[in-house]
Amino acid sequence: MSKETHDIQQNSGRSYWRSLDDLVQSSEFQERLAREFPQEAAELRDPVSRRSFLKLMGASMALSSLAGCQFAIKQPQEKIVPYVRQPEQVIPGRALYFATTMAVHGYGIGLLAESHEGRPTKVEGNPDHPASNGSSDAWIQASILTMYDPDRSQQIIKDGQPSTWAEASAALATAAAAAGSGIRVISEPNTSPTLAALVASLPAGSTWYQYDPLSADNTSTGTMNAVGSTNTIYAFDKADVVVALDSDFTTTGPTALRYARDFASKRRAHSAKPKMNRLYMAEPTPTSTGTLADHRLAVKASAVGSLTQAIAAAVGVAGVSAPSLSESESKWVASAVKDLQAHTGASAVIAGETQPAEVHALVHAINAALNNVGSTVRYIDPVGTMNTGINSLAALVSEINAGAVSMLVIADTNLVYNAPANFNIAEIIKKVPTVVHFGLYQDETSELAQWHINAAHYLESWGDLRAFDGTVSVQQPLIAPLYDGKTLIDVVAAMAGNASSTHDLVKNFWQGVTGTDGYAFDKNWQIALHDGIVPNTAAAATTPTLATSFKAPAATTDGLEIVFRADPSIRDGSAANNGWLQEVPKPVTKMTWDNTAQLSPKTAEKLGLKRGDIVKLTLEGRSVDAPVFVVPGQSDDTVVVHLGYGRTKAGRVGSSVGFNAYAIRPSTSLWHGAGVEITKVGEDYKLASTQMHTDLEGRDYDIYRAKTLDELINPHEEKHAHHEIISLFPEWDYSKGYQWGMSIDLNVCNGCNACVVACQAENNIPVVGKEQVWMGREMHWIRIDTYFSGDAEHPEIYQQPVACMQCEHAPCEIVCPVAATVHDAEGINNMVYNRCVGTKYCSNNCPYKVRRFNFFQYSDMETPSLKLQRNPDVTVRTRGVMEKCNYCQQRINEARIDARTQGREIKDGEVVTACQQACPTQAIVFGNINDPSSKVVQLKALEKTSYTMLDPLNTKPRTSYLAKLTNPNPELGGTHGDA
Amino acid sequence: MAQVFNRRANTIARLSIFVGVPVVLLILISVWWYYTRSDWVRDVGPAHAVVQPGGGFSHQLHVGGLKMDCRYCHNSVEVSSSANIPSTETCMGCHSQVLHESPKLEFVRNSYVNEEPIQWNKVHDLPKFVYFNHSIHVAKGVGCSSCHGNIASMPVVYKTQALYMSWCLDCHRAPEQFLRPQSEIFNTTWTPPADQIEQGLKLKEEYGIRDSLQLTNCSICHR
Amino acid sequence: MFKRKSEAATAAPAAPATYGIMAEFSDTDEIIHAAEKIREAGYTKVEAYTPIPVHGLDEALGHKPSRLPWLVLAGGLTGSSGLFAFMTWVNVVDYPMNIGGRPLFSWPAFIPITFEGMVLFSAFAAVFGLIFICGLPMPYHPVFNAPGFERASVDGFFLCIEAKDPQYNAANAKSLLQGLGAKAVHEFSE
Amino acid sequence: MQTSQKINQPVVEKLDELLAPGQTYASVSAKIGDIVLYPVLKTPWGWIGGIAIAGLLLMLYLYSLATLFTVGIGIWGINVPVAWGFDIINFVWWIGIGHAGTLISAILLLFRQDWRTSINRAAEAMTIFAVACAGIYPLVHTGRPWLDYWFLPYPSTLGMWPQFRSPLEWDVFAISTYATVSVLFWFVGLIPDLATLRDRAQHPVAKFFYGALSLGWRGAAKHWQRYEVASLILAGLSTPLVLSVHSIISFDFAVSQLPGWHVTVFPPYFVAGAVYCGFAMVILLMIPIRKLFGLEGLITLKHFDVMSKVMLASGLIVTYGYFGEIFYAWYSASIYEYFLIVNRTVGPYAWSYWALIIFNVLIPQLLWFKRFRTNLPILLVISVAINIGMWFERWVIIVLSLHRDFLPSSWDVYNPSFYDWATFIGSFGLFFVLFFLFIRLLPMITIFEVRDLVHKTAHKAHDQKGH
Repeated sequence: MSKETHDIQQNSGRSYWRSLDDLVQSSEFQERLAREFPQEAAELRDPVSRRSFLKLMGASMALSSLAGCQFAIKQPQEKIVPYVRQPEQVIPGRALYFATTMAVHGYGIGLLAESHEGRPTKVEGNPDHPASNGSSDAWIQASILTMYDPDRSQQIIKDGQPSTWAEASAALATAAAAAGSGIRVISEPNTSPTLAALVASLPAGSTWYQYDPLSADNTSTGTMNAVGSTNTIYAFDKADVVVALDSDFTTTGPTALRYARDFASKRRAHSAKPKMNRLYMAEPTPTSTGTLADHRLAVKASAVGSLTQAIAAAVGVAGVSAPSLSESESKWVASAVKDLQAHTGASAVIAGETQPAEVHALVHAINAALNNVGSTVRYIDPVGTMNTGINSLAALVSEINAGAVSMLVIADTNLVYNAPANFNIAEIIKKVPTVVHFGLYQDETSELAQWHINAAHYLESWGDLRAFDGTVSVQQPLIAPLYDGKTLIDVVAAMAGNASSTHDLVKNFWQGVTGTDGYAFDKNWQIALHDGIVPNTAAAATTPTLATSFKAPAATTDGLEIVFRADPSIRDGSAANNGWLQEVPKPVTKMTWDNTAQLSPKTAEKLGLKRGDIVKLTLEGRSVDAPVFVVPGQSDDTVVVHLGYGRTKAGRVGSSVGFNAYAIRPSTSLWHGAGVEITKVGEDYKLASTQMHTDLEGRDYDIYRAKTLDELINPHEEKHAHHEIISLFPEWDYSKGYQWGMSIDLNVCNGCNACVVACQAENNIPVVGKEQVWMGREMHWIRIDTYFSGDAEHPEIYQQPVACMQCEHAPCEIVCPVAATVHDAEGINNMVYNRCVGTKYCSNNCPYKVRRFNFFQYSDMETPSLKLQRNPDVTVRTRGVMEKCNYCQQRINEARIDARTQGREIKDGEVVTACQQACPTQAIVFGNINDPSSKVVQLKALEKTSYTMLDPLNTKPRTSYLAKLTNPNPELGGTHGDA
Repeated sequence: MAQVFNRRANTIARLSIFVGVPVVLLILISVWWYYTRSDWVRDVGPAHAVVQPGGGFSHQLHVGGLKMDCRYCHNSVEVSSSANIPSTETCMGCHSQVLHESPKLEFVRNSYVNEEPIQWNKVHDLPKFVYFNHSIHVAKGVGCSSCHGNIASMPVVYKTQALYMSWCLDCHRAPEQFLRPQSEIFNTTWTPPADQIEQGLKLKEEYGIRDSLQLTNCSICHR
Repeated sequence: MFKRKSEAATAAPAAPATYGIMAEFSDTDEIIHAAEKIREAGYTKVEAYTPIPVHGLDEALGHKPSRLPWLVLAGGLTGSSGLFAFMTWVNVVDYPMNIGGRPLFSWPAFIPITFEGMVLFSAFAAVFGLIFICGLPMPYHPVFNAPGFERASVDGFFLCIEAKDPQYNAANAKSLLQGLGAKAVHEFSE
Repeated sequence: MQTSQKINQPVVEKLDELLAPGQTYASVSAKIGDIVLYPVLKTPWGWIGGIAIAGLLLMLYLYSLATLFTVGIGIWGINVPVAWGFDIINFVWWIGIGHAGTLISAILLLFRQDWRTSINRAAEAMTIFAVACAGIYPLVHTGRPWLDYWFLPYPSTLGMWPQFRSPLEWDVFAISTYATVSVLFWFVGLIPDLATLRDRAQHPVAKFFYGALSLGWRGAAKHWQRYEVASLILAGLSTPLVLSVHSIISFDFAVSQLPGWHVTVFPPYFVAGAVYCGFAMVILLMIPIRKLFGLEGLITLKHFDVMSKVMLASGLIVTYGYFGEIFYAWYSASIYEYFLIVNRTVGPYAWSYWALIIFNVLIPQLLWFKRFRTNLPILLVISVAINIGMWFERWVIIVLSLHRDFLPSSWDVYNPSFYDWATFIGSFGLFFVLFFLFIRLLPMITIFEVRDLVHKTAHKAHDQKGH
């Protein structure tokens, strides 16, 4: 038996990881991982069938021995496997943090990765990086799981046979030499300067295409037409009035984290004289940003053009005539314009990448007219390639058809799956003599390639990327590639006959750029690695000149309109095999494990459809079957479908989940188009939505408090007179020591799910699968509750993060018969897994229903690579125990122990919970409520807005909320769009 | 009428009820008691010494004989939860000179050359849901020998404590019984002074150790 | 009383000595009446065996009331006070914990278990006390030798004058019993 | 002499007698004793068929429990928020059924109700078996049943104790005490009858078996006197015990703070409900047994009449409870309490609430009329209805309160799975296997008390006739 196999069997838990360094480099271990392969797709998602009857028997025995050696006669002898040579920074038992960079649509997001004895377990935003400001989102948080995904491609394949990098690189070089000018590389967008330089070194005539099914082509084209080749950057922290035209700017695109942070900074009304920005939003279907809007107008996607045109005309953009609008639309436009003009220089108009180029062009003109340019809108030299969408793919296709392509390298982009349906791309690719596929997975596209080269995950790679503002940051690996994966830089270098390592290539490139070397360079290099950014690399500002004439956007289409959108969780589908993203409930719909055909209540009624019906969607002769989901607040005559599902070769988790919307997505209407036919073909589709009921049932005051800014400034008398609730028992003394508490600002929460997945990564929360979610057994410790208030056509949409409230009068504790959940001296409601017998009584008695129960052995105790991801500071729960949020107890303990060994107090902000750390809008604040100077105390002191949930129950929660505030335009009245 | 039973039946009946039942219960209880508390089941004591790879490594020689400081090998004991098991490199630090040809050290040299880590046998093995932190204990006056015994006297290391939760609680409830001055932490032969409780209370004050209501919280050791 | 029986049971004598004389009556009134008369006649070692509890019979035979209730009371007090004290010790002394912000000594929560303890221990005292006081189990007993005694558990009402009685005399006893209307009278041995 | 003759000749026939005329000490002893004593080969087919079916159900029970242990609690339909489902519903239901037995044997003994005599033995047996079925549920409903012993206060090396503030911990003590005391009480009652069997048995094995169990009882006057004291004391203990047990079970809900659980009237209302369905179950068992073993002479219409009256009374208390809940909902002015009633009456599970009203409130009103109380087929139907109704009561309390509590976001539904049903139906297997064994091996009617009844009846008749 190999040492590694031996380790994996002999050692579990923390002692096992010590052997990691050796494990990951050993070929035997990789074979072991490779052997993890074929299994029934459904099985991984269904823990019941995942293990056989007998194995389960074994599992329960094993677990019982975990639970204090109940069954085992004696403890088994365990091994300790220390390093052979211990890296000097590594201290076993202590985490290290390294700066690195992740690509989002090709742009760099600076991250800090947490590493335990050489294995990364979690990523956080890098506070010094302009694109992240220390925040992250669900996509970034989940990327760690992708790295450990056992279904990742684990070897180089030539014509279906395993091969080696030596052979591959040689073959690449010769093929490239042979192909000469016929070389074409198509990759997902990529801003790596090193890569660009390498591609340039390929034989003359060879071209590098970039394709992203979610590309912001419209934006760049529109910008090009209006102001020339430049990138636009908004400064929402300077904007008092924001008009978003179908733009979900706080959650989509490489700028989302930054924009969310800036936007939120203008929305906090904590001061004595509270001020707030005002957001006008026009969009076809509710998005995260839409839920923050003060005036949300649900319009067909094709109607946004006219709205833009109307605004443009109103603010006096030359040569633009006002189109005819519906009454509600013109009302919305009128007041928006008035507001904008009242805040010239302090307002911003932004259009979504899904809107046609004309709209973007007009938006530039509008911002200019409102002279926001220079204040809230900045222009910089272009970063990355302008053309990364349908046009570049079309160009490649025509080249192939013309027979100009003799060698095609398809890198990180799954063309066969995500190219427009009318391209029939598979056939086209087959025309190319030599096709090389490079990617993390063997996917739909890799089947067409002679060569498949398994990619290294970004946490395994050297590289460099530029942020949205041009800032360069270096990508440094946290771990040697688990499966000997390569980087795109390696591949291109090999084609250029350059055999040096990625690290050298990147380093040499920058030596060339800086023109320094030796100590001078190494010093800066080390600093860049440590800080995660290369100083002074931001793109220079430009002052472009505005075009003089503008094309009017296409008019609103009639009839049913289909709208294609990136899935809020798995986006373009490249991460379809990521269980965390599959299971995180999508904002607003709370759907998991599926995409749906979304209809507004009125339209659904008109079409005689209801939630769970199965419909056939037909567009341009192509059709797919989709389950119906009715979404309040969506525009009528609109059917919204999300891309990214219906993968056929994603892996055990992601294959055959949902339907493939790409299959009906034509290049002519990439984001929305008319002429879709919808016919009912079935019903009662199992939709695993985590929230069945979205009406507050008149419990607003106890659960979700919302007021307008005006009500906050001059409050009319409170209709709920707050009476003090007394307790028959004397109160426990919490006046001494650390007393932890949390405040969640509902006013800036857009329900983006960053906290949910961050918590999952931090606390080893298992994925349970669609069936279990459908049964109501999801495991997330923090969830985002969504409520709709007002009428179904134009509802207000509330997002409320809910985790354990750490009640001082915890109802769960008194009912536990074995004292498995009790209070500690710092006011945290401990959940002691190893004491829990599993009566579930605590959950029944929890008014917030934040407790989660392991109905089966949900945590995968078998797959080695998944065990590598686990946080060693948090117990991996076994079958039959209750679990819940504990304010990241492990982080508190670490901070306390450090502080006490150093003989000091914990500083405010020293303990940051995972959800708080991830939150892009900093809605979550955590700290010691006994420290009057702490931020959380100041927030809890805002008695006008601060409240605790269900306080009539006198549970005395430690988590409090800041009421949702809206800043409606008095002209429009009401508190929500169109009212 | 004929008797159903003979005279002896009375005695048998009474014995079985008034003697038999209690005796059986007593036996069952004492079996359980032995099972959960015996040194055998918890591998405590010299009889259960855990032999290490190569068979030869002796703490008695290294600590007792050579007077090496614990921290030379267990070098993260003051800064981390884990005291650290030395890497092969650490061994070779001396043994590249000392006994560098001894056959007994073959396995160490092999490990060093072949990059094959040595698999030591765990002696003190806490369940995975217990998060013991060496640094805080060492910093707050709990010496090595309080839990690990007099390592310096052990050719082959064995457990001197069964590591029951209740045993941990004994100290977390009244640390003063075990606290020692910082100078004595790594002294493997330290024995409590006559006035330990008095001294201990002083040290408890000095170290700023929290009261038992805090130290016995579940979250101190379990997460 | 118990002691004597156990001797009778354990130490088996060489030759079967006479145990006593057994008379059968047909109903409760007769046997009560007979019992009174025999007591008047000065017999002390007399016992009745009946298929149903006969009220007034034990007074007639001069049996003293039982001490069982005191035993039960003792049991009940032990159970309740013991458990209450134990719960208090666990929560206040041995491992004080903050359970839902309730005080350590939240006595109202201890009442149900205290009560159940009281009932359990009383019941044990009652049942095992009964068995003990009655000198059971005693599967062998000389009276089973008496002819027709199997009806003692069906419809026979038996009265037995034991040979240990100082003024025991088979002939007198027999005539006396027959005079009292016994259906059948037999002397029987141990 | 006189009286004895009077006894042996038939006494005057009276309506609704507790005993058919012409019974003597010997006849009743023979009648009841022979059911147990006659040869194995003469066992009635009804009995064999019955225990065979019950045995099959028991197999189903064991199968579903085995799956539960190996695969996990997830095989049931429970979820969050409805973390208790069939497990606790059936636990409370079975416990409730048990209560009638103790009530009949203890409370009616204290009240000196003669009519208890011919039914109390079977009712007590039913109690014990029902408590067994009930007691298994809380043990297997935990996520890690192999650690259930942590409920017990024993000195462990962990230094941990149970948490005595938890109603579940109270349950542990209440149910174990209840089971123990019921068994002791039952055994004490059996001793004189075992002696009767010992003396009537022909087969040596039977003689030995019953002889050993009867501890050598010989009906000595002194023993009888102690015996009656002990029975009175045990009755005195069992009476508050039986009340406390269901009160404590109601605390599982009343002590929590869920709307629909946090109700102060629960203790009395649970006890009444328990008696209600307990008596229904007794009737359910007695009607066929009486037929099967020809016990019409000992279990007369009078018995059913009286039991029906008790059912009617307890049924009215339960009904009062239902209206009480509606009243509090209105009077509390709490939106949560108010919503609870709305949800019960028109919510997704309204059908179960109305089923409860029909089975538990409407149908039993027939019992006002003597002609229904004494018409066994109809009485049988009513009893079944009441048992179903009381099952629905627990369903309504547990599922309807849990599935929609405070936060609308966590509202969900509960669908019992195959294993929920298998475990429930299987538990009947356990119950009836035990019950069939009981009626074959032990006297299902208290022989000595019936003898006593014969004696009393005779004397009553005598007094009425004579002088």
